[in-house]
Amino acid sequence: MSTMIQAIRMALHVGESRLGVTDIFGEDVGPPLGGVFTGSQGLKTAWNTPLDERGIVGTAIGLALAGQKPVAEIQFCDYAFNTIDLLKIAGNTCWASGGDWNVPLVLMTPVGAGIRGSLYHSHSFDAQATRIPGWKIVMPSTPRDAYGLLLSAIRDPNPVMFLMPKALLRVKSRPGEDVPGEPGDDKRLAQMIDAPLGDRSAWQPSWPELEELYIPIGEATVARTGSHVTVISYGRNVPMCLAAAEQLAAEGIDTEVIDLRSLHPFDWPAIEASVRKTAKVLCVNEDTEITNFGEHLIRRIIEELFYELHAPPKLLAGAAIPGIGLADHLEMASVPQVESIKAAIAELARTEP
Amino acid sequence: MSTMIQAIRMALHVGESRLGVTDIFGEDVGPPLGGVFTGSQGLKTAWNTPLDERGIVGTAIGLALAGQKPVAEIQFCDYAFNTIDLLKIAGNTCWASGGDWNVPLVLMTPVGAGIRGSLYHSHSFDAQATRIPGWKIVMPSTPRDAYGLLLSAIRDPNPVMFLMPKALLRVKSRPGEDVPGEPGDDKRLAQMIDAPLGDRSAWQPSWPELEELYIPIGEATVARTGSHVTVISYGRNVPMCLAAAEQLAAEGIDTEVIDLRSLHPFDWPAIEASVRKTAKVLCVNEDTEITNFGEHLIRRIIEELFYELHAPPKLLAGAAIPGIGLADHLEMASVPQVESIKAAIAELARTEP
Amino acid sequence: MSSASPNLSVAPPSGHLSAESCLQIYDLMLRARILEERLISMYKQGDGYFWIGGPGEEAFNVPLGLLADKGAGVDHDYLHLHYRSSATLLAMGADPIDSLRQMRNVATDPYSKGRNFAGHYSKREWNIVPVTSPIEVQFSIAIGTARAQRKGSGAKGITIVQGGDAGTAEGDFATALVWSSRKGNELPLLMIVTNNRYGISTAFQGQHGYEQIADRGKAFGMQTAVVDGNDPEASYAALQRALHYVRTEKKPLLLEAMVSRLRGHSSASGANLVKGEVDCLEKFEATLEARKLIGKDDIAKRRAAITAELLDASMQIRDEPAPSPDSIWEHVFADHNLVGGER
Amino acid sequence: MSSASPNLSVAPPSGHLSAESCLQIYDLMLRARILEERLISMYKQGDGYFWIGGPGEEAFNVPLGLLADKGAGVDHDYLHLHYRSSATLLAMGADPIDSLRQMRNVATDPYSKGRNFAGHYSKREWNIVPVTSPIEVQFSIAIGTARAQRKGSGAKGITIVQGGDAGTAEGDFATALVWSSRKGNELPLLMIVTNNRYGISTAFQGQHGYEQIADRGKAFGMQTAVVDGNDPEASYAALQRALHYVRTEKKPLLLEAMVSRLRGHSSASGANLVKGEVDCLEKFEATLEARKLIGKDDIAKRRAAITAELLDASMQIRDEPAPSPDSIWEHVFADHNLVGGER
Ligand SMILES: Cc1ncc(C[n+]2csc(CCOP(=O)(O)OP(=O)(O)O)c2C)c(N)n1
Ligand SMILES: Cc1ncc(C[n+]2csc(CCOP(=O)(O)OP(=O)(O)O)c2C)c(N)n1
Ligand SMILES: [Mg+2]
Ligand SMILES: [Mg+2]
Repeated sequence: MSTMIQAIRMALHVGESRLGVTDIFGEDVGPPLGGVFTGSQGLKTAWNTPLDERGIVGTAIGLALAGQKPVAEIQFCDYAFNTIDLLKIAGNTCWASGGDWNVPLVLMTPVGAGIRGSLYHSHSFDAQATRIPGWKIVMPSTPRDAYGLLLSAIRDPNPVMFLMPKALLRVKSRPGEDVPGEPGDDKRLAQMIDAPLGDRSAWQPSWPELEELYIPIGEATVARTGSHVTVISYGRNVPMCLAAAEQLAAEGIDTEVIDLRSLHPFDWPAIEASVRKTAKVLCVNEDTEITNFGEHLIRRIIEELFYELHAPPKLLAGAAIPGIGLADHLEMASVPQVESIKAAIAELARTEP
Repeated sequence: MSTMIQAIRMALHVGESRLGVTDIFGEDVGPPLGGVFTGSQGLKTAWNTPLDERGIVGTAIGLALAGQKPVAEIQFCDYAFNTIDLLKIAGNTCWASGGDWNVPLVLMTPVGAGIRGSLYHSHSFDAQATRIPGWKIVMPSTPRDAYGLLLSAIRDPNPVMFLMPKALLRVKSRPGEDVPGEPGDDKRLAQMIDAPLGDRSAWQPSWPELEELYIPIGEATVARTGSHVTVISYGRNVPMCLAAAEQLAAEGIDTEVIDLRSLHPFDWPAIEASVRKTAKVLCVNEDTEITNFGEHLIRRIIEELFYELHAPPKLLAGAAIPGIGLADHLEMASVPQVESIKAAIAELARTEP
Repeated sequence: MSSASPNLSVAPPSGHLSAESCLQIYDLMLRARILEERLISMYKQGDGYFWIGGPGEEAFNVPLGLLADKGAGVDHDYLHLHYRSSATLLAMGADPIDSLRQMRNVATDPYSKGRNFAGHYSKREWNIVPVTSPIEVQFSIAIGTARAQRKGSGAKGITIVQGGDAGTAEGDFATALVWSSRKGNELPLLMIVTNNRYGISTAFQGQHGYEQIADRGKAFGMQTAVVDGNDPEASYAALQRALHYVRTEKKPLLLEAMVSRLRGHSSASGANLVKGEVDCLEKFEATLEARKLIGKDDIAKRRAAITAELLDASMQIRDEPAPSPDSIWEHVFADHNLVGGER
Repeated sequence: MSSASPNLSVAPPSGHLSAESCLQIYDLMLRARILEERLISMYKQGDGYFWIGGPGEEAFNVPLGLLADKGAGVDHDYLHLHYRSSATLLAMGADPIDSLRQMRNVATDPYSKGRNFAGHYSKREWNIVPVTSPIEVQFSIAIGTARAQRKGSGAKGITIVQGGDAGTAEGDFATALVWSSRKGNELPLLMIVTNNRYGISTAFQGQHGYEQIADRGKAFGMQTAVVDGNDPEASYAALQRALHYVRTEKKPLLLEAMVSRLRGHSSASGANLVKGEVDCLEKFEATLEARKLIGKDDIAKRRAAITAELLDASMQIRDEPAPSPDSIWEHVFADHNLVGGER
C-alpha cells in the first residue's frame, strides 16, 4: 500500500539503477530534502539546481541530446510558464532536424488544486501540455499507474511529461493498485524508503525487490464500467468521478469512468467503444475551461460519433478566471467537486434522446 | 486605401497624440527601422528595447502599473513563449489584488503563416492567448478593423492583446474598409506616412486628419451573409473563407462568414443567431488543432445549440505537428487553404439532417 | 522634501541613530516579529493554510519601510516586495490586523480578498505592487515603474525591488541589471537582494560562482553595496545612502543585505525556530540595553503588550465572513483605469 | 590527442601561423564567403525564401571549425551554433551543396529536410546541435551537454555555444553564466559572443551598460577574453587558448569576438553590401600578399574556381525534389533512441 509519491520514488530508483537514468534534478530535488513532496529521497543521481526553470529545462534538453537519460522536475507546474518556448524546442528538435536528433527526457511536475494552494500552487497543466506537439503527456491517478507510466516514460526516446496530481501524491493505493514488489505492509515500506525527519545525512534507503511494470503510453483504463453515461477524466478528478458514480449508482444511474492516463497520444478506441455503448459523455478536468483539452475530446467525439449521441457532450472544468483563490469557498467554486460531477452525470443520464 | 500596417501606424499616432499613449516599444520598434513591418515608423514615443521579451512584457506591466499607457510589441508571436508567466501576471494582477490594481497595456504581435516563415515566423497565438484569463484578445482582418480595434484596445483599462495577421499587413483595404480621415489616394498616403528608403534621420511624417473610430471589443461582424452554412473565423483566414464562399456560391452553396474580430470576450449572440439560421457551422483558424480555440467555440455551440444542428460542427485548423515547414508543400499542407476551406464548407452543406 | 523618514534624524558620524530613532525601529521590529509569531500560531491552530514571512529580516526591512517615500503615483516610490516584507509594511504604517485577515483568508483581507497567501501584500495607495509567488518576476516588472520615473520624466519617486538570494539565478534578475544600466538610458532602480543563504532547502554554497551577489552589478558598471541586514543602524545608513544615490542620480544600485531565516522557509518546513542563525531582534535588544536605552523589564512589557494586542486582533477577526463562492467572478476585468486616476 | 586541428601547427611565438595553415584558412574563408554570396543570389533569384548567414565572421568561424573536436558523443565537442556559422561548418568539412539544398528547401536538405531556413544546421554525426531561430536558447541548452561532460564524467569533449551581442540581453545568457560557474560544479563550457554591434537595426550603443560583453563573465569569477574576430590568426590563437583551458580545467570561459556584418542582418534588410565595415577576407588577402604567400592572380583564380564550383552545385540541385506534403507527418516522434546509440 504505497502512496503515489512513494511509487514515483520507486520508479525513479528503478530508473537510475536499471534503465540508465543519469540525472534526477530540479529545485530541492537532491539532498537534504529530496523534493518538496519527497519524490526523490534517497536517489543516487538526484541533485539540486539553481532556482531557474529555464536552466532546468535547458539542462534536460542538453543532457538528452548528449545521450543521457535526464528526469527533470519543475517544482510546481505553476512555475513552468516561463519555459514554454524551451518545452516547444524539446518537442520540435526531432522534427526540425528531419529526424537527425531525438530528445529522450522526462519532465515531472505536480499539478492541480485540492491543497488550498491559492494562485500559484493550484495550476493545471494539461491544456498547456497538450498544445505542445512532439511531447507525450501522461497523468496517473493511482500509485501503480504512476509507477508503470513513469517507467514507460523513462524508456521512451521522446520527451515525456509526467503530470503529478498534487492532491493524490499522499493517498495510499487501494487493493490491486500496488507497485509490483513493494512490501504489503506500508509501515515497513515507509521504514525502508522514507527519509527520517531531522538530520538524514547518514541515512540510506533500502529498496524493495521491485518488478518492472510498463503501462503503455496511449492506453486508457476503464476505472468503472457502466452503461448510462461515459465520464472521461484523468488525475485528481478520477477518484472524484468514481465517488460520484458510486453515489449515483444508488439512484440507479450506471456510470462508466474512463481514466485516460495518457493525454497525448490518447486512447481513442477506448473512448469510442464506451461512447458507442452509453451515447452520453462527460469530460472532467480542472484546467480553465476556455481552450481546454476536454474540448478537444468533445470535438473529436462530435466529429466521429455525432449520430451516436443521445445528448450533447458536456465539459466540467475549471472556471475561466485568473487564479484559484485560497479560501475554501473560492477553491471549491473554481474546480470540479464530487457534487458538481454528480449533478453533471445525473443531468446527462436524465436527458431524453 | 491604406494597408493594415499603415492603419495600425495611424492608430498608434492617434494613440500617442490624443489618447495618452506614453511608450511604444519593442525590438527594432523605434528609429531607424520603425518595426520589422514598419508599424511604428515616425512615431514620437517609439523606442528600441534590448533583445529580451521578458523585459519587454515586464516593462509594459510596470509602465501600466505606474499609470502610463504602454503599447509593447513582441516582434513575432513565435518569440512570446518565454513570457507566458508574465502574460499570466498581467492578466491576474487585478484579480489577485481584489481589484486594487488594473493593468492597462496593449501587446501587439504578428501572428500566423502565409509568408513562408518556416518554424519560427509562422506561429499562431490565438489558442495560447485565449488560455490566459484577464486578457482581452482581438485580431482584425481589415485595415479599418485594425484601426478601430487598436484604438479600443488603447482605451481599455485592461491588458489587451492585438494579434496582427502577418500575411494581411501589406494588403490594401477594399472599398469601405478605409480608415476615417485617410486620403483616398494611397500614393499620397504613402508619401505622407511611409518612411523613405535609406537615411531617414531627417524625415518627418505628415499625418492625415484622422477621425477616431472605436470598434467595440467583443463585437463580431458578419463579413458575408448566407443561409446554408456558418463559417466562424478571424484574421488571415477571413479573406480565405470569403473567397471560398464566393466560389461556392457558383455551386449554389450560400455561406455566411462571421469575422469574430474579438476572441475574448467573443460575440456569442452573433454566433447563436447565425447558427440558428444555418444549423451548420465550420470554425477555421491556423493554430494547431489540439486544444484549439475553435474547439471551445464548438463546445459552446454544442452545449447551447445541439438540437438546432443539422450536422456535426467542424473545425478546420493547423496540423498538430511541431512546426510549419519552409517549403511550399509543407506550409500549404499545414494550415487551411482556400481549397480545404471550400471542401469543408461543401461537405457541411451537403450533409443531410 | 519627500515624506521619507519624517521622524528620523540622519545617522550621526558615529553611525549610531538617535535614541528616539533606535526605539522607534526597535518597536517596529518587535511588532513585526510578534506579528509573524501570531501568524505562525494561527497556521498551527488551523486558522490558515500556509505561512511564509520575514522573521529574521526585521533589522533591514523596518528601515526600508521608514525610508521609502510613501504615496501613490510616480512622485513616490514604487515597492516591488518579496513575501518576507511584513516589517516593511508595518514600518510604513500598515495595521497588523490586515495581515491576520489575509492569513485567515477572510473577505475583509484588504490585500487579496481572501485569495492569496499570507505576506502577499498589495496597496495601491502606497505604491505597493502586488507581491507575486513566482520568484523574481518582480525584477522584470520593476523596470517598468522605474522607466516611468526615469531622468527627464519629472517624476520625483524611484522604484525599489526586493528578492531573495536563490532567486537571482532566474533570468529576470539579469533582465533588471541589463535594462536598468543601459548607457544613457539608466533607470532609477534600487535592487535589493536579501541573502539568507538558502532557497528552501538548497544552500547558497555550491549554487553560485561569486562571493557576493552584489558583484553581479559590477559588470554593468553600477553602484553596488553589501550590508549586514541583521544590524538595523547599518541597514538604515546603507539604505539612506542607496536611496539618496538612486533618487539624485536617477541611476540603478544593487544592494545585498545579509539576513537570517529564523523560522525556516515556510510552514511547509515546519516554521519552527532554526538554530545557529543570528537573531537581529535579540542582538538589537542587547545593543539598546548596553546603551541604556531600554531595560529587560521594558522589553518584557512591550512584548506582552504587543502580543496581547495581536491576540485581541485575532479574536476580533474570528467571525469576519469568508469570501462568497460567487466572488471568484469579481475583478477578472477592471471597469475603470484606477492606476490612471479614474474612480 | 584529440582530432582537433589535425593539420595545423600551433601558432609560433610571432603570433603568425604557418604558411600552409594561413592558406588553408584563407581558402576556407573564401569558400565560405562565396557560399554566402551564392545563397544571397539564390534568394534574389527566387530560389529561396529567406537568407541569413555569416559574411564578416569567416576569420573567426573558420578557426572555430578547425579547432573543434569533431565527432559524435560526449568524447567530442558539442557545438550549439548561431545562424551565421556556415564558415564553421565548411571548416569542419561540410559540403557547401548541402547549404544550397537548405536554401532551396528541397527534400534532400540534410539539415532539416526542407523545413528550416538557410544557415540552420544540424548534424548529429559531428555533435552539431540543431540551430534554432529563437535567440539565445542555445545558451540554456548548452549547459546540459556540458554537464554530461563535466569533470569526473570521464568525457573527453567539451561544449561550445555561440550567439550574437544583442542576444546576450536574454535571460538565457545569464543562465549559462550562472549554471556554468557554480563553485565546485563548474562546467566545461566555452561561451562565444560574436559581437557585430547590431541586433537587426538596433545599435549596441545605448542598449548595454558595459564596454565589453565579456565583462559579464568577470562577476562570476570566470575566465574571459576579447579577440579581434576580423583577424584569423588572432582568432585562431585565442580559440586555441580558450579551448585548451576549458578542456583541461573543465571550467567555463567567455570569449567575445568583434566581427563585421557585411551584408546587413538578413534578406529582410536587403542582404546588400554594407559600407564602413571591416572585411576580414580583404584584410587577410592583403596580409597574405604582404607576406608573399599569395598573389592577386591566385586570388582571382581561386575565386573564379570556387564560384564556378558553387554555380555548378546550384545547377545540380535545380531538379532535386521538393518535400512531399505528407512528409509533414514524419519525425513528430522518434522510434529509436538515436542519441542513445540505437539505430
Ligand atoms: C519561479 C518560481 N520557482 C519556484 C518557486 C518555489 N519557491 C518558492 S520560494 C523558493 C525559494 C526562494 O529562495 P530565495 O530567492 O533565496 O528567497 P527566500 O525564500 O530565501 O527569501 C522557491 C524555489 C517559486 N515560488 N517561483
Ligand atoms: C527570442 C527571439 N527574439 C527575437 C528574434 C528576432 N530576431 C532575429 S535575429 C535578431 C537580432 C539578433 O542580434 P544578435 O544577437 O546581435 O545576433 P546577430 O544577428 O547580430 O548575429 C532578432 C531580434 C528571435 N529570432 N528570437
Ligand atoms: Mg534565500
Ligand atoms: Mg549582433
